[in-house]
Parts: sequence; structure tokens; C-alpha cells
Amino acid sequence: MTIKRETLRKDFPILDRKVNEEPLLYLDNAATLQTPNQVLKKITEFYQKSHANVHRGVYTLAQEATQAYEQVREQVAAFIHAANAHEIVYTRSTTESLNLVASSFGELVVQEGDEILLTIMEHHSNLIPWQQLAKRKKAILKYVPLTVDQTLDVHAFKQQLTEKTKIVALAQTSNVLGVTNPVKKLVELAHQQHAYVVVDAAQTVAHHALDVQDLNVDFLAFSGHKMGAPTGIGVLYGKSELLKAMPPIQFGGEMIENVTKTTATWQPAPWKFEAGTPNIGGVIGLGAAIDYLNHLEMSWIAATEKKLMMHLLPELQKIEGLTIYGPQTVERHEGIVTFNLAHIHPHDVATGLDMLGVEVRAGHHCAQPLMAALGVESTVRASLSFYNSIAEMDRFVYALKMVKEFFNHESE
Amino acid sequence: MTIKRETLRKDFPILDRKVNEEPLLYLDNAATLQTPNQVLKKITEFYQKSHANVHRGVYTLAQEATQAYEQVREQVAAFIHAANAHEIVYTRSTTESLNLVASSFGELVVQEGDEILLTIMEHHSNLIPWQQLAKRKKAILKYVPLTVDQTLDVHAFKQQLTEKTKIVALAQTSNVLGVTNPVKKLVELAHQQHAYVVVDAAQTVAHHALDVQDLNVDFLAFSGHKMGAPTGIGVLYGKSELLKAMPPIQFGGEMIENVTKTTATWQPAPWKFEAGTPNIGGVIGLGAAIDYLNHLEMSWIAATEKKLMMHLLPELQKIEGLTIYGPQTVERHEGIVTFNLAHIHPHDVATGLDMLGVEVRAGHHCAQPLMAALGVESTVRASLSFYNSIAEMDRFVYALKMVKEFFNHESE
Amino acid sequence: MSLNKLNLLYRAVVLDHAQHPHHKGEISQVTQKVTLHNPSCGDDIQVFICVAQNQISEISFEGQGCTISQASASMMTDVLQGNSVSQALSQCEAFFALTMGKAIAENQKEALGDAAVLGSLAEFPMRIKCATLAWHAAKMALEGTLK
Amino acid sequence: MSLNKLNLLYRAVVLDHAQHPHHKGEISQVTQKVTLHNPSCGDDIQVFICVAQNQISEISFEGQGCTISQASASMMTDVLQGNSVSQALSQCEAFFALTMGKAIAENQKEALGDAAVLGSLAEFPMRIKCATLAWHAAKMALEGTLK
Ligand SMILES: Cc1ncc(COP(=O)(O)O)c(C=O)c1O
Ligand SMILES: Cc1ncc(COP(=O)(O)O)c(C=O)c1O
Repeated sequence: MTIKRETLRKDFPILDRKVNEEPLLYLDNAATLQTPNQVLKKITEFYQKSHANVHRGVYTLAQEATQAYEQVREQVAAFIHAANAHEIVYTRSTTESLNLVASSFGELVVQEGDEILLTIMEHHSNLIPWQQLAKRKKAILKYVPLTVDQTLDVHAFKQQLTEKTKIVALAQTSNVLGVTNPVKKLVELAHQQHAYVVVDAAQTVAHHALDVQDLNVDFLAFSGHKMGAPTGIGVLYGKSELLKAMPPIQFGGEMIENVTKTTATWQPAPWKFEAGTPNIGGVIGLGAAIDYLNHLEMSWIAATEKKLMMHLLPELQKIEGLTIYGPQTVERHEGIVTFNLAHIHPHDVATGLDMLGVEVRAGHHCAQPLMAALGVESTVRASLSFYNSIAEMDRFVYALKMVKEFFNHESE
Repeated sequence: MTIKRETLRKDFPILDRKVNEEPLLYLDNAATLQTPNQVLKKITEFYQKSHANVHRGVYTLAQEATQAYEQVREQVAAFIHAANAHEIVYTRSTTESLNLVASSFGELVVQEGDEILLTIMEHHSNLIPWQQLAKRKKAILKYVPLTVDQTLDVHAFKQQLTEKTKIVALAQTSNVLGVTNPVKKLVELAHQQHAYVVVDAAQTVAHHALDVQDLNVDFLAFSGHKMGAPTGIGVLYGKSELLKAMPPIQFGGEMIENVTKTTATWQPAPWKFEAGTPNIGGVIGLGAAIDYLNHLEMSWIAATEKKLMMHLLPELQKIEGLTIYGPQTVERHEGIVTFNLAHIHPHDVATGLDMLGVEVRAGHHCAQPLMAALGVESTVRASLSFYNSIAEMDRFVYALKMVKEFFNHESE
Repeated sequence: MSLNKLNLLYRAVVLDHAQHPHHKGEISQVTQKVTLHNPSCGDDIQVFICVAQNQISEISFEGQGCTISQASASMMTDVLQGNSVSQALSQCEAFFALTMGKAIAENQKEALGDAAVLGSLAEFPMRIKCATLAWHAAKMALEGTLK
Repeated sequence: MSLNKLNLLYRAVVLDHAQHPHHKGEISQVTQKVTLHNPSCGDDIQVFICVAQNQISEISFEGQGCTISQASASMMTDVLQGNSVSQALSQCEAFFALTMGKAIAENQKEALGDAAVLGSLAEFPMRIKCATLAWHAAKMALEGTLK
């Protein structure tokens, strides 16, 4: 793999396209990261050279495919510092990973009257699975609120943790506020109450090095498509002994050990959770994406994104009538800044920016309870990545001012 | 898309590779079909030009991606003659499709004492989900046996259908016997008893044109990777009113309409079943694969494969000590022939063939109850596709004879 | 950079309706009311109608939303007020067709009044939901009067 | 086409063991027995041992399987019979290492007797399960005697 930091934009041909006759300025990286050529090439090569179904054939081609598929598991384990590759379960996405934990592990450990502790900043994917579990089990769902500076209220977290808390589910990084929560400390507190901690790292994995053993999380979920891999591949990390205890929730194909007409036994974890033909090409792409990020180095990525945010945030803060949600300091914004312009609806802002080639997200960002807590229906979100530039930040700010003027002027 | 039937092997570069220093002869097409360049190219182009998350942004790029994603739904609907694109749910695979029906619809309609009717030739993916459902519900699982000529016993099917039968689940084409079941007739019989019919079309979709309305099936499942699309994308077809009644089983992301801290409502079908970021690239690939098959024409594919089987089956029948499972007539073998050589274990046969570049499957083919019914532990399976040639059939037969000689000679 | 295309969508009349919406607020006599939600932005629109003898004697709306949805709701109340239920229903259908980029008859277009300018929405497919929300609510309310 | 590589795997000694397996069938005195299943082909292997004073006085196997698994089981019984439990356990480990393509000491290799020819399995990774099934069963049985 050849990557040069100086010319890495060339790895992403989409960044050269035009949108509404303007050069694309992609600032919806939190929704999905663009996919580098190296990843696409690796996938194409796989299909052109070694494609076969995995875990099923004794022949050479099947062996090559299986080996490639299992080697990426080792790579993922190394990338997040898991103790063992068998702690890595392949899923479709963060959403599926979290649903798997809720349906299998949650179903196992949560009883009537138990408590599940969430934060108010959760993405729907780390909220509805628990809400539905709580409903089925007659368990109690609790939400940790925000402090006045719109970060997680750690003091309230401590207070809401009780011996009845069975599961704590929280985002490592909020996809709206951009803040990263002190996971290690929160895990320590939760473990003191014998609660299990499920971490949604969807917005962290492409931005900071992760160490699941250091964090001591019980489960951690993320998506390949947010780190340069294709869509359709996600990961659930789980501690060995927990995965071992969990029943599978999908059945068929190679997750099975032995079947009679009336009974069936399963393979050990992680395979028992991977029913049917998995997304083999997606796994190959995930491996290539990890290679890509490793070549760039996670520390360089974090530093680069920080520089961009240091440039952007103060410029945004200067715009009159612009409200930034979450903390007001650069340090607390992990590549994401969410805001509103006074008297202009977020959808109008996004359409205006789109006309100028700038792609940002407008809406509730799959975090409606957080929107309610912030007292808004919807917001505009810009999220950046290592391939964005300082010049792009300037262009974004300029475009935003034009849009503001357009709506304010026209409506005078 | 440019495809020439005469030169279509060029669309599959993997067919030019070597295995154990011999040219690859890929005969495990039932496990996964190879992926044509046109599909890979389309996917790469999508990522290089229009990649964005779907259903989430108001901006142009998101709109393009969403439109492409939804257009393939129309294409799939047309391909299987569904009445409406909203009857097409994207899943990971056949296995996930069948699990979805069992967990959502099955959970809804099956009560204690009800009966679920399967056939003994089901793939584990259309067996274990129902077995586990029956266990949860205290329902009764029944299996339609084989006739003496090892095809489905339609007479027994009629007898086993009762007014207690809530669900009939059956493979359209057996992945071991290669026989295609008379689905239309079986559906008629089942509907007379007010049972719902779930059809596993994994082994049919790439070989014959499908018409779900003519068959009048209630649900039908298949995998993209068995029809030239990449791995990680599958389809569940379901009649509108049935999908409407079914609760989702994964939660989060854009399947949600409205969320409060304690409640949530869902989008209509099919979106309520597509939680989280879907396999967008996989969907694009599925569309390209359908284009590819349509260009070749399904009738041409069926005729081509029939010609190959007409050449192959009699040659195999001439080999002394070779037992073919399933019917002995070419007409009943849908591209699949499963056999054993006397006194040689299937694994040894497969390893021998592999040394000669011939890739076949050995094992139980995820159909252990069928193996038990056939009275074997495992078998060898060769499965062909439209890109295989008559010359390859000859080479396969020759290789098989060499392997037979090797083991027979050496063990004298 | 240019905002020309934006001008197309947000013509003066649209911005004006959004800033100074007509018939906003609940009317005193309501025979039907329907609330609809736009899940992509979280906005709600409520439509109130008073129908007597198959005639819309009064119509109004309430709720928050973007420029497009506010303007569209305001224009709609202008267009539908005073019409018969069946006439209003066919106007709703004409509006849906227009925003989807389908050709509609010139007299149908005229009957849509100010709202016809939203025809340019066909070029902004992600915003169609915003524009049609109020019309869908009105349609449901009107259909309710037929039962 | 050539079957040279196949010759490598299926040497005469392997085919011979498979055709005429040693110590096949249940022994009269069994202190431990373990059945293992190979899910990929559906084959079962059962290993019987009789251990007295930490010594394997007798060992045998039963069950169906491919050439590799039958030969490997047969070779294993030859190799382990008469050895101490700890010696046998370390022979199992040496065998696992060998089939995985890891380097093992020359004296360890010698101690594996006929079974050492299965070292070529490292080139046939999909068949390692076949070869090691009996050894895993033996290992579990032996560990059972330590409890
Ligand atoms: C008849 C049949 N059903 C189901 C499946 C499972 O398909 P998948 O592994 O793509 O879920 C297969 C293929 O393995 C099959 O042949
Ligand atoms: C914090 C967070 N959690 C979960 C998700 C869901 O990820 P996916 O859609 O890949 O399942 C996202 C992204 O949308 C996210 O930002």
C-alpha cells in the first residue's frame, strides 16, 4: 500500500467531483467516511483472485478466502488492542452490533426491576435496542443528563448508578456534540456496581487510537464505513467470557456445529454469531481500511483533525446569530460541530450550502432525545476528516455567511 | 454494460488463475457465484463518485446515493416480478432473510400446538430458525420426507399439511439434490390450509426466472452473492400486508420515525427492517448483477446450464462405484450434482481434485438432516454455472477418474 | 460560487409566505384536524379545517418548520379556502404531481396559485417532504370529512 | 495435471494405516473415553484409553472418517501406547505444532513415529482438522486422568 500524506486526497477521487457546479466540499464525514482507492482496489483484487465462500470448503480457493477473512479478525483485534481475535464478531454495522448485545446479552442478564443506564446523548442505535429491551423485561431505563456546558454530567452518572444497574450503554463520542466521554473512568464506576458497559465507538474509531483492554469495556461497537471501509461491515468487540455466555440470535450456515431434526449445537464465539455467508468482501475492505489508517497513523489523524477544528471553531463563533451546541472549546470537539443560525431552519441552511457544493447534515442526527434536551427540533452538523483542508474550512465559513445573508436579506 | 456471451469468461478474471499449478476449474458455484468485472466496476464507481449515507441528508450527494439505493429496489422487484418495490427488504443474506421471517412473522403467528412444516432437504438456514421458533413456542416441527427416487414426497406433503399448519418453509431448489420443488402447487395446497409459505430461493435465483406473484409465495429469500453480486447483501420478498404486520427486530438509525425517552415509532416497511447504515455498496452491486443476468437472459442461462448437465451427468453415471444422490435424470438437476465414490471419503476426493485445480465442495453442505436421510455423513458436490464449459465438464470427469485411481491403486 | 439555483427555489414569494404566513393559528370552528410529522427534521405541521356542506369554509395551520414547509402550508391555505372538498382533493394531487416533476395541465397549475412556484422543488428531491407535509395533512383531513 | 503433491500427503504409510488401522475398536478396560466431532464433514472419532499409574496401558479408537483422520488416529495409538500421561500430552502438543507448520525439535519428531509424515499437512490447512481430531480427543482423555 502506498500512501503519502501530502497527496492523500488523490486516494479519494470523489473529492474531485462537482456538486451543483461547485467543487464538492464533503463535511458529512460523521455519517460515512469516503473510501480510499486502496480499499476499493483490495476488494476488487480479492474478487478477481480469491473469492470463495469461507469456512466451507477443503479446497485451496476456499482456504485462501477463509484465511484472508480470519486474518482481518487478527488485524481488528490488534487495531483496538483486544486480547484475542476471538473477541471480534463481524456484524453489518454499529447498529447491528448494539442490537446483538441487547438481544442476546441484554436478554440474558436484565431482569424485571433492573436498571439500564443510558446517556441522553445516545444515537438511536444505542437507545432503542435498550428501550425495547427494558419494555420486554419491565426494566427501568435511566438517562444521564447534560451539564450546563452540554457535556455528560459525570456527577449525575455516579448518582444514577445503583446496585440495580445491570447495563450502562454510552457513546464514546457523541455524533452531535462531538464530545468524547471519559469512558475509562465511567467503566470503573460502573464495574464497582457490577454493571456491564457497552460502548458505541462509531464516532471514535476513525479519529483516535482505541485500547479496549485499557478502557476495560465489556462490549464495544463500531462500523467499517465510518473508517474508510465499505458499508455493510461492522464489529462487535466483547470480552471472551461474555461472548461465550451469549446465545446466538441468527441461525444457519456455518455457525452450526451439529444438527438433528430437533436439536442443534453451535460453534464457539465469534463464529456462532456469524450465521450465513458473511460480508467477506466487506471484511477484506475493513482490513485494507485499517492498513490505510495505520499507515497514516492515528496520532497524525487526531492532530490533523484538531488543527482543522482549531481553525474552524473560532471562525464559526464569530458569526452573529450562530449557536454552537456542546462545549465551546476546540479541545472538546472531536471533528464534529453542530449549530443553528438564528431564524433560519437547518434544512434551509443545508440546501443553501448544498447549492454552494458544501455537504452538511441537517436534522435530528438520529438523536431525538438529545434534540429535546437541547430544546431544538433539528440542527446543522458539519463533521470533518483528515482529508479536509484549512482552505476548505475557510470556504465553508464563507459559504455559511453567504447563505445567512441570502435568507436574512431576502426576508427583510 | 457490455457483455458478450461468447467471451463472457473474460468478465471473470478469477477463472484464469491457477490453483496448485493447474488452471482453476471452479465447481462450487452453489456456495458462491464468481463476481463479474461489471459488478466490481459499478461498485468502485459508486464509491468514487456518489458515496454518501442514504436517507439522511438533504444534500445532493446523499440524494444521489439514496436514489441509487432505492432504484435497485425497483430493479429487484421487477426481477422477481413483485407487485411493488416496497415488498423488497434488503438483508445481509438468505440466512438473515429467513431468520427475519422466523423471528418477526413466525413469532407473531405461531402459537403453542401449531405446526410448522419443513422438508427434510432444507439448508440449515431454513431449518434452525424454525426449529428454534418451535422450541420457544412449543410448536410442532414436521418434516416432509423424500420419495424413493430422492425427490420431495408431494403426497406426504399433502398428508402432513393440516389446519394446524401455520407455516410451510421450503427450498425452491435443494442445494444438495439439485431438484427444484413444485412450489406453485405446494403453495396452493398450503394456502388451502391457510398456512403461510416461506420459500428459500437461494439456489434458484441465478438459474431461472422467478415470478413471486405467479408462485403466490408469501415470503421468498435469496442472496446476492449467489447471483454475481458481492457478499453481504440479500433480499427478503414479503407480501405487503404481511410485512406491514411484522414488527422490526433490529432498531436504530433511519428505521425510526419518532423517538422519545420511553417510546419509539417505526417507518413503514421495507425501511423499518433496515436498521442502521445498510450495505449500500452491496445494493449497488446487486443492481449491477441483475443487469448482468438480464443481459445474458435467464432463459439462456437455464439452457446453457442444462446443456452442461446433459453432458456431465451421463459421464458421471458411467463411473463405477460412483453414487449420485437425488434423481438420476438430467431434467431434475438444477446445476448441482452430489455424489460419493465407493470407499473414498468425500474429503479425500475433494483434496485430490483440488490438487488437479478442480474446486468442489465436500461435507454435509449445511444439510445434516438430509445427509441423515440419505444415510451418509458427507458427500461431494459439484455445482456449475453459465461460465463453465463442456471442456471443463470433461476435465472434471477425467480428474475424478484420476483421483479414484489414485486412492484405489494406492490402497490395493 | 453562486446561489442562483437557490433563488429559483426560494423566490421572493416563497420567502414572503414563510415570513408572513397566511392563516396561521387555530381557527375557531374546527371540523377536522390532522397533525403530521417530518421524521427527517423533526418538524410537525397541524392543519385545521372547517367543512360545511362539502365546502371548506375555513382552513389554517400551525407548527414549526423550514421555509419551504411554512411557505407551502401558507400557500395551501390560500389555495384551498372556499373550495369544495373534491376540488381541494384534486388540487392536493396536482400539487404532489407537480413537486415530483410530473407534467400537469396548465389549468391545474393555475388553480394552485402561488403554490405553483414550488414546482421547482422537483430539482430538490430531498425537500419534497418539507413541501408536501401540509398538503398530506390537508388531504387526510379532507378525506376524513367524506367518511 | 499431476497428483505429485497428493502423493506427498497420502504417502503409502498413510494409506496403509487408513486401510488397515491399528488399535481400532473399543478396548476391554477403559478408564477414559472422549468423542469428538468434525463439523465440516460430520465425522466422529472416539478415543478410548486405559491409564494406570500415570501410564497408558492401552489406547484405541473407533469411528468413521477420511483417510487422513483414520490414518492419523491409527498412527497416534501406535505412538502413545505405553507412554506416560505427561509424555503423551507433550507428544500431542508436538503433533499440533507439526501440522501447523511450526518447527519442532528433531527428537520430538522422532518420537512421533509414523505420524511425523503428517507434517506435510501444513500445506493442506483445510485438512488439519481431520488429522488432529483423534489427537484432540486423546488429549482431553489424558487431561481427564489428571483431575
Ligand atoms: C438452499 C440454500 N439456502 C440457504 C443458503 C444460505 O445462503 P447464505 O449463506 O447466503 O445466507 C444456501 C447457501 O449456502 C443455500 O444453498
Ligand atoms: C454515535 C453513533 N452511533 C451509532 C451510529 C450508527 O452507525 P451505523 O449506521 O453504521 O450502524 C452512528 C452513525 O450513524 C453514530 O454516529
